[in-house]
Amino acid sequence: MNLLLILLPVLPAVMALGALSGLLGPRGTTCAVLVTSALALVLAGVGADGLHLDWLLLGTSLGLDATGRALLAVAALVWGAAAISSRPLFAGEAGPRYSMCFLLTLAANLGVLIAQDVAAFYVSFAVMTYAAYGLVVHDGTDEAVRAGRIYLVLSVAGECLLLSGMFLLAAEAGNATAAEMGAAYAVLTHPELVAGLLLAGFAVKMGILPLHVWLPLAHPAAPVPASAVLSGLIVKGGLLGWLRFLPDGEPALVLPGDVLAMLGLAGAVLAALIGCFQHRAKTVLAYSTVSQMGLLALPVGLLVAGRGEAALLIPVIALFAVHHALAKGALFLAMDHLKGYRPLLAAVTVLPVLALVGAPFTSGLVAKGALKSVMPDALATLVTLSSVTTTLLLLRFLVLAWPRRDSQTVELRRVAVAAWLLLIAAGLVLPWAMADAVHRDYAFQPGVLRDAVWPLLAGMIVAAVAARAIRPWWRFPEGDVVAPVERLLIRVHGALAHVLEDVLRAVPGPPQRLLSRSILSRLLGLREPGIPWVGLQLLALILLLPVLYLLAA
Amino acid sequence: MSALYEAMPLWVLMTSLVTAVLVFIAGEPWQRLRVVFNVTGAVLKLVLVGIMLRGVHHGHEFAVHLPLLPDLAIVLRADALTMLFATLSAVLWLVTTIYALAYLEHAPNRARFFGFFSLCVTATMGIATAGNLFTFFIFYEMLTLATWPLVVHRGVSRSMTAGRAYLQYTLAGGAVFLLGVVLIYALSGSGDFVAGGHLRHLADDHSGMLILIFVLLVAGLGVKAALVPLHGWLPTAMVAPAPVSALLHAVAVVKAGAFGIVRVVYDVYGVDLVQSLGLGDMLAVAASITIIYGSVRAIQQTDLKRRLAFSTVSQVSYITLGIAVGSPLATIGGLVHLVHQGLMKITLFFCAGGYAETHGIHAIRELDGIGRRMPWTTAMFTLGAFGMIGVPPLAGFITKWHLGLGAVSAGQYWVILVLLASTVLNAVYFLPLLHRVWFRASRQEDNGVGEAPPGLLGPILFTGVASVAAGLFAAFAWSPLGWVELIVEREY
Amino acid sequence: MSSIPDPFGLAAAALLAVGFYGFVTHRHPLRRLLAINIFGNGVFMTLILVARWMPGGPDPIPHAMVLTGIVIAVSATAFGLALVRRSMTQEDGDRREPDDD
Amino acid sequence: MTEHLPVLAVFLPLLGGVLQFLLGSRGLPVWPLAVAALTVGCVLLLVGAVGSNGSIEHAIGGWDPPLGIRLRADGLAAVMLLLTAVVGAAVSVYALGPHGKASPQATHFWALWLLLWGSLNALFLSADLFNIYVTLELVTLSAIPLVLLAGPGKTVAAALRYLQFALFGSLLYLLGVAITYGLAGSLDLALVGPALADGGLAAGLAAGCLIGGVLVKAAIVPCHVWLPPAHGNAPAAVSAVLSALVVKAAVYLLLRFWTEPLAGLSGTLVAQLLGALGAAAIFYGSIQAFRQERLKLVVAYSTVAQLGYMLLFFPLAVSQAWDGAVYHGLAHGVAKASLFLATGNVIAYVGHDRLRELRGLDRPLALSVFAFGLASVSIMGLPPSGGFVAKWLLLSAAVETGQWWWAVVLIIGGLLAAAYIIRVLRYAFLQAPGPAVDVQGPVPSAVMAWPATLLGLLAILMGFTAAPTLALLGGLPGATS
Repeated sequence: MNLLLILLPVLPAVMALGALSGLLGPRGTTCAVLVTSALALVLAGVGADGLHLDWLLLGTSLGLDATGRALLAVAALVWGAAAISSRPLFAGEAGPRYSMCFLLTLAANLGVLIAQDVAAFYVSFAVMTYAAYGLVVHDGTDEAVRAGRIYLVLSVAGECLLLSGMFLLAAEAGNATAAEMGAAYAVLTHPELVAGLLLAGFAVKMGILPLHVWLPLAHPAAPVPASAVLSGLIVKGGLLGWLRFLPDGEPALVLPGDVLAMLGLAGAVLAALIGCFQHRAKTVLAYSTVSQMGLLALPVGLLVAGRGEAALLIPVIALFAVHHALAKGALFLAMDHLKGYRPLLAAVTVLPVLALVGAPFTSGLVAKGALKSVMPDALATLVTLSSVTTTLLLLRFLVLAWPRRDSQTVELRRVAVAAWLLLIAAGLVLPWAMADAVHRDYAFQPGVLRDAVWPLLAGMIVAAVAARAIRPWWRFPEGDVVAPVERLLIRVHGALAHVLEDVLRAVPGPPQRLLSRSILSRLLGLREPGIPWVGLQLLALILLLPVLYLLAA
Repeated sequence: MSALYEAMPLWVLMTSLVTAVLVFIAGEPWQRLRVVFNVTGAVLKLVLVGIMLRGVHHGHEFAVHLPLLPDLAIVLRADALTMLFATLSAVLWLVTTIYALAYLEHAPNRARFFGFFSLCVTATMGIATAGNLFTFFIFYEMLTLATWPLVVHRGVSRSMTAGRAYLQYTLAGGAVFLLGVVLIYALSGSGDFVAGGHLRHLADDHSGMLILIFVLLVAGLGVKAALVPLHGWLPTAMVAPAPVSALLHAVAVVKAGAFGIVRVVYDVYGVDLVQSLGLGDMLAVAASITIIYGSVRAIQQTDLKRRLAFSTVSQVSYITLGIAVGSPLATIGGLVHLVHQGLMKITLFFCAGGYAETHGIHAIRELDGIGRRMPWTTAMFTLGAFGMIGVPPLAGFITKWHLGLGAVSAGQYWVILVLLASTVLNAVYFLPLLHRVWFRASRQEDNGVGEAPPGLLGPILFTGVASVAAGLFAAFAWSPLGWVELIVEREY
Repeated sequence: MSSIPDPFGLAAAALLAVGFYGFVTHRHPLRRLLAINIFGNGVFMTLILVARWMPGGPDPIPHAMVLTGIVIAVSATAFGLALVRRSMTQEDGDRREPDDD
Repeated sequence: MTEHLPVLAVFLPLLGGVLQFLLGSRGLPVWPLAVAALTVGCVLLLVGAVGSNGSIEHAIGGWDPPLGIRLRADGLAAVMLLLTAVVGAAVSVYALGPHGKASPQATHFWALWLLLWGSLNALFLSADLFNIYVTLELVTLSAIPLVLLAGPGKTVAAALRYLQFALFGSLLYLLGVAITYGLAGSLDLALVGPALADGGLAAGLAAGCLIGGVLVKAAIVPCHVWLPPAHGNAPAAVSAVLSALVVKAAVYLLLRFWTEPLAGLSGTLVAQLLGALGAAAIFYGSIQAFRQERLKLVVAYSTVAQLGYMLLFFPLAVSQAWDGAVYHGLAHGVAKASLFLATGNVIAYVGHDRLRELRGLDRPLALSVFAFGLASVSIMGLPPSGGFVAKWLLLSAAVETGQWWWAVVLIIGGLLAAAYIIRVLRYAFLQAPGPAVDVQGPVPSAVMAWPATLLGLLAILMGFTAAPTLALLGGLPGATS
């Protein structure tokens, strides 16, 4: 059974090669993903002991902790649904390429879930990052290419942060596994530096506040199924990184933890507000992801800062992640089905929306409730308040995504719809099933129910008022601060490139010939001496010799 | 039998030397026969190297002495470090031979090409097995001479210019190196490679002289190792046919320089002495400048092979950097890059050759959308490029990982910045290229030509997969990393 | 040896000087050949001088050497003269018509 | 038997040559080849004897010096004889190509060549100053007619200039001999030393004349002006012999005098001056070689440069320098002969040697270009080759004696050599349909191609045979170790 763990990343990775060569057609690719998903589901259900492979990489540890198991189940569902939706894309002209990137991203994503040591995790994480690029730019539009570029720039920056953090970590603690992290940090000279680097590095993937700018560009640019996995699962890679490679309650890490918590909270609110002023449904969803990840960063920050017990916090974090992955995956996949005028399907779409808002009886209720239960009251109130902005944001989404009567009807693929519905159903059920009894009970306490309802209503009222007050609706650029920063960087790069070119011109590269022509030609101008000259020299020489002999004597 | 066994390094040299001679004798008309000689020689060498590898693994050290002058001998020796380089050369020789056979299928002057090609490998093997500085120098210069005909093989004026630049640099470097070697022999009476060095007793009285000699030696070797500012020949030499570039950049010339620096630092001076004379820092700074400079220049290039060439300038200095930092982990990183860079760069050059040969593509902008027509070649190219960036689980990552850890454990945190800068710069010049090959629409009309012919594709796949395997199975005892750990264990 | 300059020695020195000067300054091969001969005579005179100076009366060995030297000089000069003639006819030939010898 | 070997080594070829004159074109080419083979055999036996027993001396006809002629074969003489035999054998085989058919010209070639060989052997075996004078003249007088064999025209002026300088040099040398005799009352190399050591100004003058005369003969800068036209215009086989052996014989004398008759004089300053002349020769010759437009002139100027290396012995003056200088002489002899023979093949094939028009030669003349390449390695002093071993020894000596400037000269000299050699070789690789042709000759036969190749290979092999050769040489005379 344990050996099956390794199949999780290996199977899709090998299939990726088949996809590239065209041996594995669209059907084959879909099947490959589904088989992998089934395997993942089985493993998530049964669980697996740790597996240590000495010969792989730098000595690899694989394993499934509780968080990993939960997310593995979710990943299986979302990837499966996305694969079914992707079927037309697998078949397109660029199908082999898309299939390869899809399968590789899957492999790496599963790898992230099961990797327990620094090196193996980083491997999966990096492959996931680069393979996902292929999903982001798949459409090949200018917009997608720009989004991809910004994604890459931030990813590479993130890699650098991670790499330096991991150097510092592994140099003193070796290629430690997640279980040994506590002990590992105890021996570090600069634990706060390592923690800061790792937090920041993974924060790029999570879209935590100042590093989120790539996300509202990249997620919408990708094809719909790819957006679903990007927003639903790939971002969770950062979360797992945090959980695995940062210790809980290390005294030196109070500051980084607090900073993370505050950034998370700020992101949760700000991203939602900015998202309200977007004009594309997928962008709104992307901002929602930024916002929700901010909410998720909050408990992680508390965990790192030692302001909560790990035993309490970690299940809650996992629960929230599961809830968000399913809901967000379903919402992105909905974009395919809302293209024509289909009110029924649109109505179904409201279900995950409600879940994200945390409406009563949804998965959001138990997830958010659990979140609040482990926090200080002040923070819990703030989280409740953030539900207002979330409501606003998702209302904006519904407004943008709601099908219009005049829209062209696109033929539905029944199997894709079925998969989507299955995903929504799972989103409704699974978090409840995974939650502890404590959290389930907590969700039904009157106070909690009240706290779930009033932000919803408040949001609706605010939205109604704002819709009348603000006309025309403001437009906020996608990726908010990225545009000016990008312009600035382009200008700086232009200037730097000039300077660089000037410098390189001033310091000419190494010469192609070591002897310069002028010296050569001067030397080559030598004429053979004439006889009188030779004779004179000879005479001088013969007379000089006795003199030299005498001098030396 | 045991004398024969003991003389293994000599036989390993002979396999390619004899091949060279036979190829020259067979000449242009005997195509088939030549191919048979070539492949047989390469396979035979591989087998012999395999046998040696086993012996060295069990702790045996092969040594052959050929006295030349009363106090001077040609010594061929095989220790663990030797085998690292020798195995790389032997494997890549076979692969490159197969590639070259396909690449030059209709080209003129093939006998000349393969003859010098084999000579080149002989010299490389000599460098690997050299047991003292004198022997090393002999093969070092022989390599220069054997490679020149390959660089100018095309015979057009561009390759002639490249050949001139190559010779001017390498011969001048060789001369400086020779001066250093002579000074070493004069100072200590011996230039033997002894683990841990043998000059320590001179450190008190002759430290100035030792520094001077070190500078001379490293300057001489740095020409081939393409240390800035001695790298000028390398980018121009890429006009040579693809197999030559591959060999030049991955195995023979560039590596010979780097390997020489390793020998000088470890087996002539010894790490302690190098560090105590302050030479390690000097070398590390030189390597770092090279790493950054090479990458920056690579960004500016518009020709694929030229960009790869500058990438080599940058990457090879990882080896030097690892050696210069000096901690065991950094050493592992540097040494293992000897193999890793070889595998990755040869893949990249093979691919570049594949593009050029199949679709006539030389400039980077012509690469648009090539991934759809040549998916396998491009996949391997992608692997090579990611490996260069240091993306796990490819070979380059293993290198960078150990270099980084080594730098931290030596307390030289600035090296991490260099590594990161290099990562970013590598990403800057490789990632747009990868975007181009996979995601842009092709500019060329589809002429029905697709993937490279099998003779080219086979070697590409082999080296590409090898560079993945070297990273993925790094912890395996017989992996490059495993072997390098053995070396470092024995050296320290 | 006497402190008064030996006239024989002076003559030898003069011959050497004239010969050397001639060899260096003249361009015509015949003149140069003559100059070499003059220089040679200076050398032979020096040898005879040496023979005279040797303790125990004139030494026969230098005389033998001079004889040998003269034989060689004569044969070499003859060869040289032949060459000069050849080169001069060749120059004439060049001036008049292509040489087909 | 052994004690007669020196006599045989001298008189076999001498008599063979004279007989060839008498026979005319009869017996060609069997007779001269037989003589050559016998000579080689004799020399090999002699060298073997010297190697096992040390020096061999023999007074011809039992007449002792000063009136008799004494032959002496010591280590230095032995290696020079060996070089002569090796190059002589190769040249004799090669000459079967251009001079193999019976004709007056061939008669002259073989006769003169055997005379030259005999004279060279005599020169190396001579043990007194006057005999050396005679043999030196014999060498000159048999060498110059050989130059003329290339045919009328360009060679006459070259030969004339050669003759003038050679005569002048000999006379200068004879003047030195005269003064030496005046001081020492003897001409035996081994005996005149002490007298010269006490000789004051006169001894200095004697040394000046001896050295000056030999410098002219050895074509050391600035007295090199006769060499390039002569070596550059002679027939290939002759050029090979002239460059490899004849000028080498003069430098040999310089080494010989320095270590025997002049050993007692305090020569440190003179040594530096000679070294400076050597350096000047290296630089000047190399640069001139670089600017030549004719292949043969490149090779000829290369000789001017390479002879300079041997002069570096004088300032270094330690055992390693001695080994290095002599070994350089040997390596250069072999390599240069190979170069000239290969060049001869080129000229035989295309009818000219204008460098720029010699493109793409490597297809038709693969073996000759290969030989040229091999020999070049030695000329450039790159390993593995005899030239490299010599350079290594000289460099070691320079470093050992702390005279680093000579090390710099050696290093730069090697680079300059590479510059002019590569300039030639690159034409072989230039993409071209083939060389421009004046008179298309046949592709050189094996008889012409292989001697060049074998000599080239030998030049490389000499990189590995230094130990036995230097053992035969026997170290620096008078050195303690």
